[in-house]
This record gives sequence, structure tokens and C-alpha cells, in this order.
Amino acid sequence: MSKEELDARSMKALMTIASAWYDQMKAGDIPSISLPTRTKYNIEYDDASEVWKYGDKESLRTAATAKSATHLLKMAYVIGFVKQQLIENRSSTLREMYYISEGWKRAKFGAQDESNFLVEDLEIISDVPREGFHLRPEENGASIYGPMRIREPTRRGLKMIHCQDDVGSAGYSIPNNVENLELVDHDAKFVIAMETGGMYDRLIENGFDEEHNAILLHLKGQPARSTRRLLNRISQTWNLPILVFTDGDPWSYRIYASVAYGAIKSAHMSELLATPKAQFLGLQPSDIRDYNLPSDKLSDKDVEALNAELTDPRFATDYWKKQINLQLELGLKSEQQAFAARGLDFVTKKYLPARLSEMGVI
Amino acid sequence: MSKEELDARSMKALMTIASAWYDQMKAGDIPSISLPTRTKYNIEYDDASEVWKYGDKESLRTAATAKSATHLLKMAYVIGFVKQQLIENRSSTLREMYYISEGWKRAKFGAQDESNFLVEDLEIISDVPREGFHLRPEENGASIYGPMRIREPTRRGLKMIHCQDDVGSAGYSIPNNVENLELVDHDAKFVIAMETGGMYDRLIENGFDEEHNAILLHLKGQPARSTRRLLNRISQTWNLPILVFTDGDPWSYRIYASVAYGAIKSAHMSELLATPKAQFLGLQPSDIRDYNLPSDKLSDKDVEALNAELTDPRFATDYWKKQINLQLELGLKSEQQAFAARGLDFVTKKYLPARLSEMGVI
Amino acid sequence: MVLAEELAKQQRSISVAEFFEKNKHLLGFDSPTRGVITTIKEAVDNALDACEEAQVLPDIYISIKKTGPEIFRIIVEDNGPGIVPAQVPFVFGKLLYGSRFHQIRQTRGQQGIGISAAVLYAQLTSGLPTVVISRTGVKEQAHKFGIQIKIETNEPDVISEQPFEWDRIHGTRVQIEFKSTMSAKKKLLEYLRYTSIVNPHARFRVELDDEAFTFERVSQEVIACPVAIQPHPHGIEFGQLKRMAAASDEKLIDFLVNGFSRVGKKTAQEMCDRAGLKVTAKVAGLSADELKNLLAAMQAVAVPAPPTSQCLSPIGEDLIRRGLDKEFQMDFVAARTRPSSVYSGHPFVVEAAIGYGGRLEAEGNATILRFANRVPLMYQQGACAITECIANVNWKSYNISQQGLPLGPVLILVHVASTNVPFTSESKDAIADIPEIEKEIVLALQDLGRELKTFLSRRDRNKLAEDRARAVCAVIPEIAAKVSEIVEKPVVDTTPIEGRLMRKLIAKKWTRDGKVTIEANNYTASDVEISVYDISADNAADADMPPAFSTEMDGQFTKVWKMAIPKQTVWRVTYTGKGGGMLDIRGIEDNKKMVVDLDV
Amino acid sequence: MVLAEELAKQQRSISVAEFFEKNKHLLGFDSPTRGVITTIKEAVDNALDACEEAQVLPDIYISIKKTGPEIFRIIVEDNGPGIVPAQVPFVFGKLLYGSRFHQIRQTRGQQGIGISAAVLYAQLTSGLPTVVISRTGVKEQAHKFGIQIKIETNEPDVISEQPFEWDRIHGTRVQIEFKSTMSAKKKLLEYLRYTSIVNPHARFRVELDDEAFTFERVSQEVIACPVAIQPHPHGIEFGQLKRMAAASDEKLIDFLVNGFSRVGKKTAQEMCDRAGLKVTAKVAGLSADELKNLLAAMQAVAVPAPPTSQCLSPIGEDLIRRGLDKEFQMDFVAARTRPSSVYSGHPFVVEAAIGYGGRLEAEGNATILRFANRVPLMYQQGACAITECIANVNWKSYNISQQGLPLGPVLILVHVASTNVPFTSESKDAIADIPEIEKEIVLALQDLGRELKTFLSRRDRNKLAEDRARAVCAVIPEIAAKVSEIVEKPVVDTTPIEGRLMRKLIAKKWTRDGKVTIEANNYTASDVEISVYDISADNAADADMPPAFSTEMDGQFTKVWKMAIPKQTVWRVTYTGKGGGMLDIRGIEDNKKMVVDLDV
Repeated sequence: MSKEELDARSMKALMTIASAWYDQMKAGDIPSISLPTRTKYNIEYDDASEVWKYGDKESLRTAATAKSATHLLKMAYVIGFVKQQLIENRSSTLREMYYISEGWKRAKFGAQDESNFLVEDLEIISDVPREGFHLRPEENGASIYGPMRIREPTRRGLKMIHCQDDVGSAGYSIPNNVENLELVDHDAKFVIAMETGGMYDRLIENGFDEEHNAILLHLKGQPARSTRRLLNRISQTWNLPILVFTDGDPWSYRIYASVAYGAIKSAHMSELLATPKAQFLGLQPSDIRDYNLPSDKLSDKDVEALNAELTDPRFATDYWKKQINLQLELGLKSEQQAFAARGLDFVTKKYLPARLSEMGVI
Repeated sequence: MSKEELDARSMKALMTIASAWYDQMKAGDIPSISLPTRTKYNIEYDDASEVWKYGDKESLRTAATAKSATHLLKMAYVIGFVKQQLIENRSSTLREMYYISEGWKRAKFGAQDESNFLVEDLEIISDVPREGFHLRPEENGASIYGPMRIREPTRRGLKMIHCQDDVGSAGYSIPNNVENLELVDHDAKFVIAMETGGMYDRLIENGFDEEHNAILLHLKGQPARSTRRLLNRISQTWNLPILVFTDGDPWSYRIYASVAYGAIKSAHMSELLATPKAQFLGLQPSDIRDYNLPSDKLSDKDVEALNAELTDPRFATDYWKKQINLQLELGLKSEQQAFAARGLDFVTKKYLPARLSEMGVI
Repeated sequence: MVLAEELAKQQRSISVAEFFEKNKHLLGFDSPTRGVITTIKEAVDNALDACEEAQVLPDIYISIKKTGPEIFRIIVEDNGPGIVPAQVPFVFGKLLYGSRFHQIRQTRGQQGIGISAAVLYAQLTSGLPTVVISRTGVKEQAHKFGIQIKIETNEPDVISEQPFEWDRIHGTRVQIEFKSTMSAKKKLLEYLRYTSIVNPHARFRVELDDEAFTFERVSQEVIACPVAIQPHPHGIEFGQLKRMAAASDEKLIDFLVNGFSRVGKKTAQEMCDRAGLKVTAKVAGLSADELKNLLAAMQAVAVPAPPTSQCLSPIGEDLIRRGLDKEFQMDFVAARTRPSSVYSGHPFVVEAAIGYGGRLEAEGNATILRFANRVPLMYQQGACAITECIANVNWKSYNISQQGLPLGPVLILVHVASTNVPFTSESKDAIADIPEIEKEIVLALQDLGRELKTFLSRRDRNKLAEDRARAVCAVIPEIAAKVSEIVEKPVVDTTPIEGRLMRKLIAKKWTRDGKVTIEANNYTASDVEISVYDISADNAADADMPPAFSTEMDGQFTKVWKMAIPKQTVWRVTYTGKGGGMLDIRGIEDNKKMVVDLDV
Repeated sequence: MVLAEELAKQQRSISVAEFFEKNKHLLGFDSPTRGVITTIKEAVDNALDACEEAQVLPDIYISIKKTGPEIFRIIVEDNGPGIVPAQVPFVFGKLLYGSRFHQIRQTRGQQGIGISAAVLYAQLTSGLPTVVISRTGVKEQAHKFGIQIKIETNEPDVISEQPFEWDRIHGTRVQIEFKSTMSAKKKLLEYLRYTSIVNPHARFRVELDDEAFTFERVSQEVIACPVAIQPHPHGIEFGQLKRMAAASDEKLIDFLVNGFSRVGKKTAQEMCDRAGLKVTAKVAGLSADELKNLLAAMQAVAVPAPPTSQCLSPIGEDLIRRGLDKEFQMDFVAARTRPSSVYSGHPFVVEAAIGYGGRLEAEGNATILRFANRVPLMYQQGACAITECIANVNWKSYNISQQGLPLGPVLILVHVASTNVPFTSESKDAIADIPEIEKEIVLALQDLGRELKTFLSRRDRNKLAEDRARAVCAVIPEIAAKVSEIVEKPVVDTTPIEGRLMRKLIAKKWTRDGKVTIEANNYTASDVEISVYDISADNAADADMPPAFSTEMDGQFTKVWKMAIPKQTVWRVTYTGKGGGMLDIRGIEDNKKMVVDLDV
């Protein structure tokens, strides 16, 4: 969708919301708005798009309590602000909007979280991603390294960049808006998205990208929107296998889940942000056992998180049930760099080749 | 210094330590080692290099307590490990070494912190930076954007990169070892190093780099070694003014201090890592007052940190005493993006030009 | 063996006076400070008991004056029946002498020790005899005595006795002088205040050196004097039965019916049958074993509880509430008089009250008022079963914070009335932990706790609902303003929404284009009849609905409209003017109305 | 007025027996369970007091047997001086009758109430008379009585009296039967154990139904019987002085010198001068005002504290320690007897002890043992000044955790001995909060607390130092191994470093190339003389230093070397063999040696 189209769609959606409130109040009714319930119990698998989306459960937010009324007031101010940005063709970060809200008196945000949540609400109601509101994420994109070429429009014109030849050893920095990024061509067999920089550097130092024609991507923890969107686009455009390689603990599985299925809090954007074909490479609980990796005991919070995952529809597969139950049984977790305990080459020479061929990727 | 020279120097320094211990034990003495005291009370200004370094205060670590004995044992294991890396010409991250220590029984590290601290000790004793031990930092370098050109040796050969024309909109990713980076040329008047990505993006979006011929650098919070080393090199090589632009709170002043004077924990590397000519741009406590910025109350921890800074020799200037006392008086702190409360262009059109001209930079 | 003989020579009898002289703390005379309170307490107890017996409304005068270094003169005077001259020396000059010890009924004083102990204390510390004046009626002469106690024998020592001219027609005045301090003045006044709460029929006038206080009565009703009852068959021990039997010349059945509470012929018959004894047997002739069987039978047969209505005199829920109301103005007060109950054959009644808010301290431990037979307990709060019971109730479940004792603006009163209050010691400061009594106290407190909880949650709920609606009403107009701006339409009027939220009568006044409009929206759930008071410089001569009346003073016109407004409807009036001034609505509760001047 | 007359008719005297019958809780008879302990306590108190007076080592027999449903027969028999037949009825059948009430000295029983109260309780519950047998000497006939109390008059009622054949040559046996339960058996044994701790000269034999216990004496010394003293001039009240003066026929100076403790002629003269009275004045003739002046003078003049060495009988620090040691085996015990002191003219001594560790419970509140005049206090711990004092000491500063009371394996004993122990009630369960006594208790406890702290920190320090050295010794060889590997040289031997760290004698044995070496390094701070025991299959025939002796059994050779090793030197022996077996060092404390078999 072109920028102009997206802008028009955004404006229309926002005005619809405001008009509905105006009409409610005009009729002497307390203004209200419907939102899908945003919990893991209200996400459903969409067969068509192969992603998890919010289901039918909605909650009605009526300005009949001070909290809800204030929420609606803030929403009105955000709508007013975005309308202004669209008219003036400006953009800003959420943090900047948070500071701009200083002037909104009662509608001022109490904390950054609140403005984030509110923008998500607006995305859901309007079915327009925040990029359409000209709101930039604060988060930086991650890094990518491998045999692929992209074309990026910048303030200084279109740039064609090859992600091995045209970049430093730290790779190409993914910008925070990848909608306009063009995926030109590639010479890769698969993509490995890694949780930690140490593993990303290890694979680059050991020449894994050249040896296996692999695109390496550093997720930098819980991946930013632009990172997830880029993976989604690589998968859709080039149809390459996407493999997620994280630490072996419940929080890392959530990183995988957010790549593959979308985060619960952005389930409304799943079609754009999720990569349903992404596969979990490791570190698997069975690896801890099979390779006897250095490990830590699961904390109470870990166990709680694992149990929560057992009831999470996104993990409702035999593979995950088996792995999670095994982990609970072992009572252990490991980091991906724990492979170093078996030598610095172990991960590139032994573990990854074995695991990738087991997965049918090489 | 060439790689070979550095390797030889490292090996010699480590063997000297081990031999000293051997001789002590042979004589029936409890092994021990001297270390400079690593607190802010033992850093001194070195007039020659214009940086803060550890002073004369030393503490003797004798293996007469279980804690010290174990510390020496671990140090012995690290020396053994580094010796092996030097012989085999391998490198690894600290995290990897931490996992490799799994096999060291009693000398196994209890936590990552411990191995970091120990490597710092070794740097101090041997006067060799950790890069000489073939130990890679875990931390990623930050991003840089602006009219400058560098030449970087990578696995795929030497790359020449212009940090505006040859990079995406997110800029050039600084690698985690910049010793071998060549600073080719530039067309800049000054460098602004920023704490937050939001401000970095704001300046790029508003075209500040073009308008003022500025190099923009995103510190990503407390700057990594390679980022500080790069600033040090830019300052030394090109003699450009380096301006540090952070949030207005005690923790951010420490970011400035670590850029300008070096961190206390790496005072032994100050000559390589500190940029004594770096100036603090803002956000100054007086800005909070003068621009009436949105602010938060200082927490107890903030006040404690500010008071600690008042006794920190690195902040012992009239400027800092005035600013810190003013802040304690105001009882407030602000983030740099708080300028957004006065409009999205305020920082680039009003604040920075005014401040830079006040500082004599433009 | 010589030793035993020698030891024998040292053996001798100890007089009760000697015993208590050595054990002053048992009687509450262990410090000069306490002595004052104990003495006044004993004298007031006797005065109240006497007035009760005489069925007069007590009018008690108390005076404390310093007469020398550390020496204080205490006077307590009552309008009771007086004491016949022959008895005066014994009542005041002999420990363990009194009229109430052998009676089974609720009295304040009981053991015949209290006031004589004060006399003893005076004689030990100041050496001065106690002066007693008493007159038993208008036709009788008043007598004045100087009395001490012969300690070795516990017999009265009458120092002087003479007729006396007294303006009281009946009553007693006792004047005791001993070593003391007035450091417990606050405690003393507290004692009198508390006494007045549980004796709402009494008036106390107090003179403390230069200050005078009066605690007025709130009830004009003389309280019934408890009547003595016979012992209850379930509360009697073998020794007592044996003594009663030995002293009786009755037949067994008559002995049982006449000698015990609640035993009728049928019950007595059943007891005899069960004991295997003839109803006609002479009781005095029964052997020890037969008496044992009889006792077992008496305790096995079901007998109703003792008749408490006669022998006990609880204060009653209404009078407790009024008494507390007089001394503490509180937001909530509830009282409970429990049904009477029995421990070890002694009937008792527990009364309790809980107060909340008002002038009570908002912080710290609850105020605890303990009473036994209408007498406040002033010491040893920590050792008292009442305190223990209060601490054992889970106040948190009644929304009262608690740390051992309940905390906050809470007052707890507990009154235990019994024919025999079980004190932990003879100084009568604390009630012993008798399970039967504790159970009743806890039940009363729990019952009151539930009532308090209901009050608190209703109060909180009302307040909360209103606060909530008010908070919403503050936001709605802002939403309206912003939304109208976004959709670029005129600002929408949100008053209907506000009134709806508040469920109130909303009166508004605004001025636009030289026209003043007053509007009253009845959003409440019922029809209302109200008056609108509008005071301003406008005369409202052209009002579209003329005011019921209009008056002028100094250029200010007071216009009053009266009307009924059905629920969910609006009343409106418009007139030419500049607005301003003041608007008020009468005829509806404050919390059901909102008055808004939109021009301000 | 008729009413006063009517009321007068009801007035009557109350006998002490009636009073206590109604107030059983004042005497410790408020429950059947308590009755047993109270009775045994009173009887044992009397027995111990009597033995003390007779200067015999007490040998007391106690028996409790169930004789009917809820009825128990209690027997207490002593080897005291016995009671002459004429006195027996009064001692047991009259409340407030005794030999010790009027004496100023430390005794267990005092008021003459205790045992008679038990007799009263028996008569009320079982109806059975108390049986007393007493014999005053070998030449005298024993007598046996059946005794009850006439309650209305508090006079003895002798049911039976007859001569009795008794094998004891002197002593008293009392047998009381009343309604009770044995649910307090544990408490009873506790009472006896505690009694035995503070009466280390007494033996108790106990039969409880089928079980028998003996608490043996740890001291064979008869304790001195406290001697009565005269009242102290600072502890006398006006009333008492007046009575003493009235009963005296002496001149003032003699009256003062003879009638009071610690008053000599000079002091008496000073008192008279200060009071403005002639030394020769007849005391009986002094007026009330003169007596007041005299009293003021007596209290103004400095007089030494009462002579406690005679009238008080503290247990003593040594005997307290031994008594505690017998019953609780603890790691630490310290006792303190404070100097005697005075409150209200009554002399008293506080003794305290603290024990730690051993068989004490590691968790929960400290064990608290309270005593008054060598009698354990078993009830009302919470209301006792001793408990309050313990809670008020800041135990945390002595490294003892505390939550109100101190926690952990701590025992605290406090004994208050006085001519007049101030109890909170006549049941004598708790000591009243007299500031003078509290101060002494706190001082004693603080003193002991400091001693305990010293013990604890020394213990902790020793343990810590050794643990630390041991931990270092575990690491040093690993450092040596790694460093040697890095520098590529032979592994350096670290034993000298280890021994140095441990400051011990280090014995090592190792086998290399068919040679066994035993080495003893004396790293201690002093020279040692030791024996080395080496048991193995080697005969050490070729040892370079032959063993002092060598024996063989079943193929195992025991070789013993004896030698002196100066400090900081090494002894070594080598012989051909295969090693193994066992090595031991004798002649040096366990914590000063380390034995290492390097082959294992």
C-alpha cells in the first residue's frame, strides 16, 4: 500500500471512531467503545493467513467509570494528535508523544506503558498499523548479515546494500520502519535468527554464513516490530526457511512464539508481523539432556512461565508439549552460549549441522 | 601495535604473574598479588594524557582467605585459558569463557560478573587490554551516522564505508573491535553522541546532520568499549569536538563521564577508552529550569547518586558542582525527549543551535 | 523434741487486718497514687449500691483537697438511706463486714473490705481517724464518728462519736485523709466519666482543689435494685450442701424447694428419686454418703438457669448508647445485652457496645472501657479476660485494622454483671478468664462487629459510588470538547449524561445574551418537591414562570420558586438579567442535589 | 427511716474462711487441675521450711493416688521437726494461723493460709477430712488427726484424734483428698524439678499412681535457717510505729535501738535530736504529732540497709550452677547473686542464671524459670515482673535473637528472695512490678548477658578461624597444580603453607616406590610431646627411626613412636612397605592435629 493510501485509510478510521462518540453523546448516552479482549484466551488460529489473531471476545469500554472515561479522553487526544500529524505529514516516537501529552492536562499519560497500550488499542479498532499513524517505534531494529541485497529509501535517496559485501563486520542495521524496504535478491538457503549477540558473532567469526549460505540475524532479545516485519517479508517474498535459535528457557520460547505466531499484545497485527513458517531450532530442552549442557535450575518464575505456555494455544503442539514437559521434568534451563562448554567450534561444526539436517533444512 | 606484538606482550605479562606465584609457593609463602584499589577514591588525573587513571593505592590480595584463594585459583585458570587461546590463535566472548569455566571445578565462575571483574584485574596487572587476551566483548557496538568515511577489515576483505551514503537509515553499526578500523576522512564540524535512539532518529529525521555537518552517534545507554574507543580515536585522529547529549539525570551524567574520563572500572584503560575533550551538551539541570521541561521527581536513589557525584573527582569542576547542586535544589530530572513537549522541531531548531553556539561549537 | 515445742510457741492467729496491712496491693493500695482512686471507687460503689437499695436517684458529691504535704482529704457524700449509728463503726472499722457478702445478687461492693481498707490505709499513712456522718431519715438525728481499726483484732476503734446538725435529710458522708498524690487526676476523671456512662441514672458533682466538674444523669429512672436469690443446684459444692443440710430442720423435698433457685416440687421429687432418698427424710439426718448421692442427683437433673431478671441489673442497650453518646459523640454506636448465662452456678450477663468515628482518636489502639457490675475497671487492662477477648476477635474481618487490639477510631465497651464477678485479685482490676464469660463476650463483640462492618461498608459504598460518579462527571465534558474539535462540530452538551451518572437533582444557572436560565433536572429515582432560591441583582420581573415570592434587600433580590418535579424530568425558568449571585435548592437532601453556576 | 434499719439487720461479719471459700482463685484453687499443684506446693513449702528450721537435710515423700471418680488422695511426708499435738488442729484447720507471719525473714510459706486452704478445698469438694500424722521426736508418741474447718467461724473442727504407731522418729505426714484431675502431671513434675534445682540440699521421692521418680540432692550441706530481724526504720509506716510505741514500755532511745534493725545508740540519738524529742521520754506517752516527727526523723537519718546475711538465704552462684547442670546439660551456664537491696524497708536479693545450648530446645522462646524464696512460680508467667524484666533486656545486643522474650536454646533463671516477696495476688504466681526489684533483675541479666555474649563470640570466633583455614587449605593445592602447569614446572608442594595456615600438628603418611613415609609437622605455637600410632600390614623393621614398640595381631602391626617435636619443626620416619592401614596421633588435642593419608 502506498504512503498516501495508508494515510487516507488511517484518517478515515480515526474519524469514524470520533464521530461515533460524538453521536453517542449527542443522544445523551455515555460514550463507549468495543475492544477485543487482549489475553491469550482470546487468540485464535486463522487458517487462511496461518497466524494467530484475536478472537471474537470483546469488552465494551464505557466512560461510566473515571478510569474508562479518562481512557476515552486520552484516546480522543491521541486521535486528535494523529490527525494533526497526518495533516502536517510529520512523525514522532511514542516517547515524544508521551512528552507532548504533557500539554493535555487530564489526558496526560501517567507512564510510557499507557501510551503504548493506547496506540495498540487504536491499531486494533482501526485495523491500521501504528506506522499508518506516523508513530515510530522507539526500539532500534536489529542487525542482519548474509548473502542478500536490499534497497532502502533514505533521506539521501535509494541505497542498494548487500548485507555481506557492503557492510562492516557488525552487519546491516535494520531500520525501524521496513515497510518501504525492497528485498532485491539473495543467494541464501535459510535464515537463522539468534537471540544473543555472542552467538551471532560466533557464527560470523566461524564463517557459518559462507559455509552454509546462511542469512544470520541478531534478534536482540524480544524482537522489535521492524525485525519481525522483516522476517515476515523475507519469508513471504523469498520463501526461505526461517529458523529461530534462542536460549533454552521459557522466556526465549516466547521470543520464538512472537516471531512465528505474533505477540499476544500485537495479535491484531499478526498478518504483518508474524512468520508462521518460522521453525524453532533450539536450544531445545532435549539438547540440555542430550548434550549435557551447563545449566541453571529453573526458578519458580520459570516454572510458572512454562506452565503458562502449556496452556497457551500458540504452544499447543505435540513438539512443544513434549519439550516443555521434558524441561519441567529436568528442572533445568541453558543459554545458547552454553555450547561453548564443549568447545568454541562445537556449535557451528557439530550442533547446527546435525540439527539443521534433522530439520531437513540442509 | 600489530597483532603479533600484542600477542607476545600478553603472553609475557601472563607468564610473569604465574611465575611469581610459583616462586612464592616454592618458598613456602602464601601466594598473593597486588592490585590498584578500584574505587573512585583512587583515580587521579594524569596531566600527560589528560585522563583519569588509577592512582597509587594498591590492595594486596593474599590467598589467606578462602575467598582470595579461590580468586587466585580462578585467575590462574583464566591465565591458563588465555595462554591456550594465544597459542591456538582463537578468540571468544566473556560469556563463552564463563561457560568454558564449567569444566574448571572449584575455579568455575559463579556468575558472569565475576569473570568480567577478573578480566579487568588481569588487564590492570598486565597492562594489556582484553583484546590482547583474544576476549571479545559481548556488547554490540552502537550506530553512527554522518559525513565520515571508514575502512574496515572484515572476513570478506577491506570495506570502505561512507556513514551517510553507504548505509541504511539506521546508520553504520560499530563493530565490537575497532582497533583495526581506519578513519579515512570526514566532512564534519562536530560529533553529537546521544543516549537514546529516539533523539538519534529525531536528529536524522530532521536532517540535523546535513544542516550542521554533524556526525550523529547513538550511544545505546552506557556506551560499550568499542563505542568509547571509536570516540577516542575520532577525537585524537580528526580533532573534532565531541558533544555528549543525554537525559538529565545522575545516571546519564555517568554516561558522559565514562565517555570523557573513562569508567572507574576501566580507569586502567583510560588512555585508550576515554575522550578527555568530550564536552557535556545536555540535558543540563539548568535546561529543566530554563525551558520548564516535563520532569519527574528525583528518587532517593537519584539523590544518593547525585551526592556521590559531588564527591567524585571526575565531577570536581565548578560547572558540575553548580549543575548538580541546582538539580538537587530543583529535585527534578528530565529525559532528552522531554523537549518534544515544546514541539517536535524544538530540539533541532532552537535548543541545539543555541546550546552549540553557547559552547562555541557553531 | 524441744524444737517442735519451741516452734509451737511462735504459732499464733493472724488478724485479717494484719494480713491486708501486709498485702495492701491485694486491695489496690500499693501506691499513694492508686490509693485515691481506689478509695473514691469504693466509696462511690457503696453510695451507688445504697441508693439503689433505697430506690433514690443517686446524687453524689466528691471532693479532694490537699491538707498537708502529701496528705489529701477525700470526701464522698451521698443521698442514700444512711447507716444506723450502731452499725457505722463496723461498716467502716472492720474488714470483712458487710450486708452483701452472703446475698446472691449483683452488687458493686461485695466483700465488705473496700472502704475499711481505705480507713486502714489512712490510719497507717496519716494516722488520722476517718470521719463518718450519717443520717437515716428526716426524723432521725445525724451522727458523726471518728473511726479507726484495731489492727491486731480487726475490730473498730471508735475515737469519737457525737450527734451532728446536718442539712441532708438522709445520706452518708465519709471523709478520709491519707498520704497520696494527685498525679492520677486524669485517670480519676476518666473513672468518673466511665462510671457515669454505666450509671446513667446518677449525677456526680466533683471538686478537685479548685476545679469543679459535673457528670449529669441521662436517665431519670431509678434502676431496679437486684433481689437476692437462692443458690442454684448446679452451682453448689459438697461442702456448702453439707453445711446447708446441717443447719436445716426441713424435710428433704422442702429443703430443695425452699433452699434452691428454680427447684419445684416435681424437680425436687426427681432429685430424691435419683439419689434414692425419701422426700420426707430429715435433711439434717442424712449421712455424708447420702448427701454425696443427693449432690450428684441435684446436678444431674435438668434445672432452668437462675432467674437473672431479679438478681442482675444490666444497663440495657438503649441506656448504654445514650451514655456513650453523652460522653463521646460518635458516627456509629451499637450496644448488645446478651441473654444471661451461668458459670459455676453464678448467673451473669455480658453487655457490650462498639462506637466508631466522631471524636474518637483516628490513630492508635481502640479505646477500651471495661466494667464489672457497673464499676469501671481502671488498671491491669493487659491481664483482663475482656482485653484478651477483644484481642482474640478477628477484627480484620469486620474491616477494622488490628494489631493485637483493634486500631483506629473505635471504642469498645464491655460490661460483665454477675452475682459474683470473678476478679483475678481482690483489688478488682481485671476479670479472670472464665470460659463461659469469655464466650459471651466474644459472641457480643462478633455480633457488634458485624453491625459495624455493615455500617462501614454502607458508608464506604455510598461514598465510593458518589466519588466515582463525580470523577466521571469531571471527565465527560472534556471528552465532549476534544471529540467535537476532532469532528469539527459544535461542542456537544453533556449535562444529561452527568445527571444520569449522579442520579441527582442537578440545578444549573447560566447567562447568555442577557438572559438568565435556571434549570433543574431531576435525575433521581423519585419525584421531588423543591424550592429554588435565587439571590442576585436581577429582579426576574419577566420570568416565564413567575416566582412564588420575591423580596429585595440592598439591591439584592431573593426569588423563590416552588414546584414538584417528577423523576427524570426537567424544570426551567428564564428571565432577563446579568446572572451571578447565589443559587440554592431546598427540600431535598444535600447528597441528592448538585447546584452548578455555569457562569463561574 | 425504716430502710436503714432493715439494711442494718443484714449487716454481719464475714469469716476469713467464707471469704476465701468464695474467692478460691485468690489461693490457686480455681480449677481441679491447679488444686493438686497448689496443695503439693503448699505442703512441700511447709516441709522445706520446717526442715530448715530443724537443720535437717529434707527427705520428702510425695504420693498422688486416684481413690474414686475424680477424687485424688495426696500425701506429703517430711522428716522435719513435727508439730506438737495441740497445734496440729490450728495449723491445718484455721486460715491465717502460723508462726512465720510476724517474723521478718525469708520463708517459703508465710501467711498461714496455704495448707489450710487445701484442707478447706478438700472439705468442699470431697467432704473428707484431712488426715495429719505428726511426731516431734523419738521419745514422743505420734498422733493422728482428722481435721476440717468450721467455715462460719474459721476455727478447726477436729473430727478424730488418736495416738499412732509411726516408724518415723520425727516428721509430719498430711493426707488430703479432693476432686481433681491429673492432667497437669507434666507441670507437676516440672514444679518438682525446678524445686529441686533451687533446693539442692533436698531429696524428693515421688509416686504418681504407678510411676516413681526421685530428684536427688546435689549438696549435703544443710542450709542456714534465716533468722528473723527487726523492722528497718526506713521501711516502717506511721500506723505501725504508733502500734509499736503503744505496746512499748521503753524509753525512746532503747525503743529505737532494740526495736529496729541497724539502729545504734548514736543513730538513735540523732533521730531523737532531729525529732526534737528527749531520748529518755517514755515512748508510750508520745503524742501523735510527736510520733509523726519521730517517723520523719527516722526516715531522714541515714541507716545502713537491713542485715540480709541473716534473714535471707540466697542459693548461691555455685549451687545454682550445679542444680541446673544436674537437670539440663548445657554448653554454658553462669549464675549471679546480686548484692542485697531493699524495697519499702523489706530486704531482698535477686539471683539469676543463664544457660545456653546443650539439651535446650534450639527453637522457640527461651526456657524461663522463676523462683521466689526458693519456690518455683508455675503460673501467670505473662503477668510477672520477672518476665517483663527479661523482655525488657535488649538480648539482641548479646547476640541472642528476641521477639519480646529471647529466643533459641537459652535458659533464664531468676530467683527473688525476700522477707516479704511482693506477689500480685495471694495465689503467689507472679511477682509484682516493684522498681527496686526490677532494677536488680535487669542488672543481673545484663551482667549474665555480657558473659553469654563473650562465650558465644569466643565459640564463634574459634570455629570461624578454623573453618576459614580449612577452606583455604582446600584451594591452595589446586592453585599450585594449575600454576605449575602454566609455568611448565613440577608441581610445587604446598604442605608447609597448609600447616602454617592451620597452626596445627600435621601428620601425613604416603607411599612412594615401596617406601612408606610418615611425617609430623608441628606448626602449632608450642612444643609438643606425642605418640604416633601406625597400624598396617607393614612391620617397619627397617624404619630409619625404630618404633618405641611394635606388636602384631592377625597380620596387622601396631607401631608406636614417641617423641617431642619443637614448634615449627618436622619429624619424619621412613620404612619399606605398602602403606595403607590407619594412622593416629595421641598426646595432643583433637583440634590441634590433622592426620592425612596421602595414598587415599
